[in-house]
Amino acid sequence: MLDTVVLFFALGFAARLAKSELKLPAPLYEALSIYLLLAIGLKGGAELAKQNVLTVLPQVGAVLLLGVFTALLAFALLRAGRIAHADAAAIAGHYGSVSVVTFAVASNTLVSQGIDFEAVMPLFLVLMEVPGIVAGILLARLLGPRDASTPVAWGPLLHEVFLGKGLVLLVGGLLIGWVAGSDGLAPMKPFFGDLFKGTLCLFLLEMGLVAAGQIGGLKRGGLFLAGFAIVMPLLGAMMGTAFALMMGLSVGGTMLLATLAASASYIAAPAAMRIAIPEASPGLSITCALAITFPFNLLAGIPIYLWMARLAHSMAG
Amino acid sequence: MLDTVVLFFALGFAARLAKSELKLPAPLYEALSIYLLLAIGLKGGAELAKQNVLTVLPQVGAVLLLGVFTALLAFALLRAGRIAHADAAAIAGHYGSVSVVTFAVASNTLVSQGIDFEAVMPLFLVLMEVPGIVAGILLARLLGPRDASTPVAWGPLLHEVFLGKGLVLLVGGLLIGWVAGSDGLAPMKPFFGDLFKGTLCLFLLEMGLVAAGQIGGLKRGGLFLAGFAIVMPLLGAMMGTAFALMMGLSVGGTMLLATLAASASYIAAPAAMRIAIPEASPGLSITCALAITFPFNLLAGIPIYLWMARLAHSMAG
Amino acid sequence: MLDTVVLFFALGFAARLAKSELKLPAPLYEALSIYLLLAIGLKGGAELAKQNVLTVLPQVGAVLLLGVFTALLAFALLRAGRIAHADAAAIAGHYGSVSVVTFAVASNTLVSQGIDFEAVMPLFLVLMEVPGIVAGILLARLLGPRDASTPVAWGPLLHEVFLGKGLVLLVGGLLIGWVAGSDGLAPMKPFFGDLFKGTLCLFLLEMGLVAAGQIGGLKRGGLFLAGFAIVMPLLGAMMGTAFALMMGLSVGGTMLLATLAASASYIAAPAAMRIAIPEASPGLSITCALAITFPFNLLAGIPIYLWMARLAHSMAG
Amino acid sequence: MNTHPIKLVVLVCEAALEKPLCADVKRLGARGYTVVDARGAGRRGERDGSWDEDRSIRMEVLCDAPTADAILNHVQAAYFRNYAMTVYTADIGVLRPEKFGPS
Amino acid sequence: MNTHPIKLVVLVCEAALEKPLCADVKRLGARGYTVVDARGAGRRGERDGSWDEDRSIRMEVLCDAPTADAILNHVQAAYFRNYAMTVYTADIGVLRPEKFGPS
Amino acid sequence: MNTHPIKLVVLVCEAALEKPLCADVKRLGARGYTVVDARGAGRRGERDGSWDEDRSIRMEVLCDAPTADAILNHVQAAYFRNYAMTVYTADIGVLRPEKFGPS
Ligand SMILES: Nc1ncnc2c1ncn2[C@@H]1O[C@H](COP(=O)(O)O)[C@@H](O)[C@H]1O
Ligand SMILES: Nc1ncnc2c1ncn2[C@@H]1O[C@H](COP(=O)(O)O)[C@@H](O)[C@H]1O
Ligand SMILES: Nc1ncnc2c1ncn2[C@@H]1O[C@H](COP(=O)(O)O)[C@@H](O)[C@H]1O
Ligand code: NA
Ligand code: NA
Ligand code: NA
Repeated sequence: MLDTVVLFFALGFAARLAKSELKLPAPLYEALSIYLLLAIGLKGGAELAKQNVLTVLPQVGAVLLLGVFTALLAFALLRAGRIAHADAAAIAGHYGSVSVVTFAVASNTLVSQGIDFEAVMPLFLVLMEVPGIVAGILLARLLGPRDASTPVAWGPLLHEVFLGKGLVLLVGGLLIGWVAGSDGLAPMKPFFGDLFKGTLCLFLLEMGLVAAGQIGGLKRGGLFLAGFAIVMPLLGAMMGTAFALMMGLSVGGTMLLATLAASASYIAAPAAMRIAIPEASPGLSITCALAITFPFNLLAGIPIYLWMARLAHSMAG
Repeated sequence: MLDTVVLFFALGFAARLAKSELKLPAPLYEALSIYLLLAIGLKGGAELAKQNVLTVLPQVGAVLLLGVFTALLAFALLRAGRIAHADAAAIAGHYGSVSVVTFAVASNTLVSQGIDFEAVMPLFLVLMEVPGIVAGILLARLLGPRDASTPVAWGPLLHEVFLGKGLVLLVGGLLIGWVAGSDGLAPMKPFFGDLFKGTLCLFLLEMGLVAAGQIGGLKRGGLFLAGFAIVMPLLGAMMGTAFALMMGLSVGGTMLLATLAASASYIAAPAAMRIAIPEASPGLSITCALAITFPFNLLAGIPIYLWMARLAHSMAG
Repeated sequence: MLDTVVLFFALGFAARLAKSELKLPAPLYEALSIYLLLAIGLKGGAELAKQNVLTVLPQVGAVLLLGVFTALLAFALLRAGRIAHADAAAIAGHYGSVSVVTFAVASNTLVSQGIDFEAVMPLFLVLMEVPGIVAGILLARLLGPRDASTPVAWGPLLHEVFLGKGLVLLVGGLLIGWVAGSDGLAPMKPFFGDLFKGTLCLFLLEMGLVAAGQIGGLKRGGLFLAGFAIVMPLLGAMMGTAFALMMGLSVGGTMLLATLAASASYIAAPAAMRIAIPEASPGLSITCALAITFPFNLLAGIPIYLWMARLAHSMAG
Repeated sequence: MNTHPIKLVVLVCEAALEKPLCADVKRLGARGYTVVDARGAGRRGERDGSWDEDRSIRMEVLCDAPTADAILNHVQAAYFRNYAMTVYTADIGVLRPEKFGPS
Repeated sequence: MNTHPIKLVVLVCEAALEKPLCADVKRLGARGYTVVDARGAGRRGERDGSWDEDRSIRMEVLCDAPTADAILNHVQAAYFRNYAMTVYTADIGVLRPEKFGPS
Repeated sequence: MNTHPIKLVVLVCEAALEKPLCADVKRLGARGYTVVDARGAGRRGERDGSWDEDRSIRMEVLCDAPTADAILNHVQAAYFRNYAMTVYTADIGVLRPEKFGPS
């Protein structure tokens, strides 16, 4: 059964399609995203504090690699479909990175179904934000048409990627949660814990409004891109599942890693890509990531990836 | 005794009269109203889910009629007082519709006094948003001075009315609450439930600031309008009480229907009226609805309507 | 040990120093400060309601005096350091007034350490907002270079000071809390009570961003001002401790009064000073108050003042 | 660098008119517009933007002279009588004049 | 469509000056003004609008030339020395010039 | 009151360009800039400002003619091809012209 939070996405989507006046004020959107990023980081950090972090060090490399691989896979598919080089690289960057809200909905699903997962998952979320984006930029700049007039200014770019709102809040939250531990965070639990789901609802309402507003991009993008935005998450999830098995994750952890690999970023990636690959049409990436892949993951993907994780674990023995 | 929430209205009112700098940022006002509309819808929907909705179908017609009747009554009173045709129609539209926050305060009063009311009341709130507005527009356009140059563009108008922020969030919330039920909403209760009263306080603070800012309009409006803004809610409440008795509502439900009939809209109606009856002075409607009727209902009306409902039930019963 | 809330300040500070993109939208900053001021007022008011307020009347005069004294002390120090007259007066006004958030963190520290304090403390917070500011203005205007062209317009100025956002919300909250009492506020507790610490965290995050942004002012201010911004709170705290002993406050109350005297305003004072002493450079005051004294108080001051209070009480008997 | 002369039309009015105005200027031939939130005061009193009904917008339209004329004519006929509104025009210079020409 | 020449005065300054400036321009004869929130940088450093003391506003006043002069004179005397402020004027065209004439 | 003629350059573009543009105009000689949040529509479709990627800004730069030229040249070369952007210039008058002169 669908989680209630998804209904808010549907409400926003429907309202926008019906051309309703409904609009969340821009500062509210910003406030909600700041809250969600911090809250996810804090919760993850407090969980991590209970663990011996050293044991996960070997997994870190695998997770970083997974981000790069999904970006490469996306790029290969898109070029095979004759998408222009710059556009393919930009879209690949979005799919190489991850969607924080998709992660939130997926872990929420696990919690409400009583399925455990590794405390380290939010750290993986953070780790997977960046490598896919960097891979996308490299694909654009190294393999792209030689265009001497626009060398990449890596300085500002890496700054944008590593010091953007998303990563700073996630990492900051992680560190604070890790230092403070569950006890230190207890007084903030009514705020950062209890309100999480309700805030997620409001954010999904806004995402529905935005996603439906991007539907128009589908015409420009064409059937191939629409197909890509559904096939890619499925392939990404398979890759994520395979990695999870190798890393020895539980069923819940496997499903979450698959979801991360299947999801496409729309907080960190668009801002970075706009500056790094300006010749790519931002509409295409956003339409794929937000208008198709995001709702697909919410509605169909998450249950599929759970089923996938169970299947893989039963097969793997 | 007065409910605490009303004190926040008084604070805002006093601060503005004293020309304080205090001002809520506009996006906060929007965020609070989005929250309140959604929360009321969700709560109502979850209550409805426990019911057989079919049994209320006959009541729906009565409630829609009540909206139209209060608009007609207001219009008749205003024209009797020589208020210009367009102004009378616009004000009638405001009084034919309902005030969501007045409803929230009234139901809050019932809850804190331990008085039950029908689960279907939030649905009635939603139903009563629109008919009064439409009646106001029709009064302006059909009975008004023949002015061939401004035919009503019903398309955009109905769009404005039905797809405005207010109705979309109320109806959307109602549907989500109805689909999800109390169980599905449980994880959002800390957000949409527990925070309701505090958010209402902040909103009432802002309403106090805005209402006091409209006091200046009283001079332009004159004594007749000021009197209207107090008499009309009382008459509306009587009409609402009568309808409630016919519909077989409980004491709590009767009081709420009376409150709905007594209240005047300042979320949905002003926006719609500004487009539909541009020749009406918006200041007049807002001054009546917000600077007089709204505080009157908060301070005096709600207790009166409860007393009225009890009286009517004891007489009827 | 440091309270967790301080880590959020550190995160904001570090993010800004690293030139991160992170920025809280301005309306969110306003919303958070409105919430904090109201919540502190409400809580204080509800505590006061349990008391016989008349017994504190004699203390009121002492507290008002303390504000004036800290302003005079600051002014004397600054003039001794050859800071320009207007700048010295403006900075003195900031230090004569108080920092609401420092108070919040300090009382939070007491609560988590299980140390009681007088219910009347929030009233003292309110009382200490104004006199230091007025003293600063008088110092600028009465002792300043005779400059006939700019007489003080006391009307708008006192309006600004007494009817500014800060005081209206604190006093309004205090009154509402006092009228409603703990019982009347109970339904708002999930909002104004339980969320307090989380909201404080977000506010401190923003304060960290702002404070780090003012670091540049240190260069202009020079070493003397930097030293002042650390010595002044220590001297203020001693003065506050002495006053507290004379007033017969408990250890907790003593520490809070010391903190108030040690803290510098950055909500009420900057706005008032900008209008009242325009020839003072606003950057200097803000750099001292926000970039040095505020973090100093959070990190080192609060524990010191608690130790000071204990020492004083053990010495006093 | 050579800029080409073109008209700037600025409309300051109640926020309720944003949607109709956007449609109007496009219909009358403008190829775009820019809107910012505003507050202010004028003949119809103070509009301090503190709540929905009190907000104003400031819209800028770059267009050729005939389109500017058409916009002025239209808003004068449609909105001047009943709405808080201020309109002015200025002569400015643009690169790429075809971007703002008749559509 | 015939527009009438009139002055536009634009003042960009610290948000703290909003209230005094509104009173000033009215007193000096302007019939209205329009304000938007702004951020920026200038001689007095960066003002990025992230908190109360760092916010700027951009105010527009349409008025006749003598009023424009009076406003320029006043703000120069009252604010230039101590506040972050930038002022410029432009010649623009309006309909209904009486709306902006001496009050 | 005598004002001195100077150039006003207005740039309306995607919010993503705010930081680079601020750096650009300073580098090219401008002594300041003023930015407001905006929404709008143009050749590249509607940008309604409802979320991060959809926001626009409107930047004003007061500067002398050579600096204005340099800014126009630079943004044309650097941004016109790939970004939503509209630029125009106007002749306006300022007090204290040295405040906007070459830095
Ligand atoms: N003289 C003026 N200068 C600048 N803006 C004005 C002026 N008069 C009116 N406005 C703006 O236009 C809006 C509507 O004007 P009005 O129709 O005169 O009430 C006001 O709310 C102001 O924002
Ligand atoms: N050359 C300029 N072009 C555009 N805006 C400017 C310029 N100089 C200053 N400003 C604006 O005016 C404000 C105050 O300027 P200032 O007094 O130079 O610090 C700045 O914060 C900017 O918003
Ligand atoms: N004709 C116009 N008048 C006013 N603003 C415009 C115009 N065309 C474009 N704009 C603004 O410039 C932005 C970028 O334009 P464009 O590159 O044409 O999409 C738009 O989002 C509008 O805010
Ligand atoms: Na991915
Ligand atoms: Na009604
Ligand atoms: Na102090």
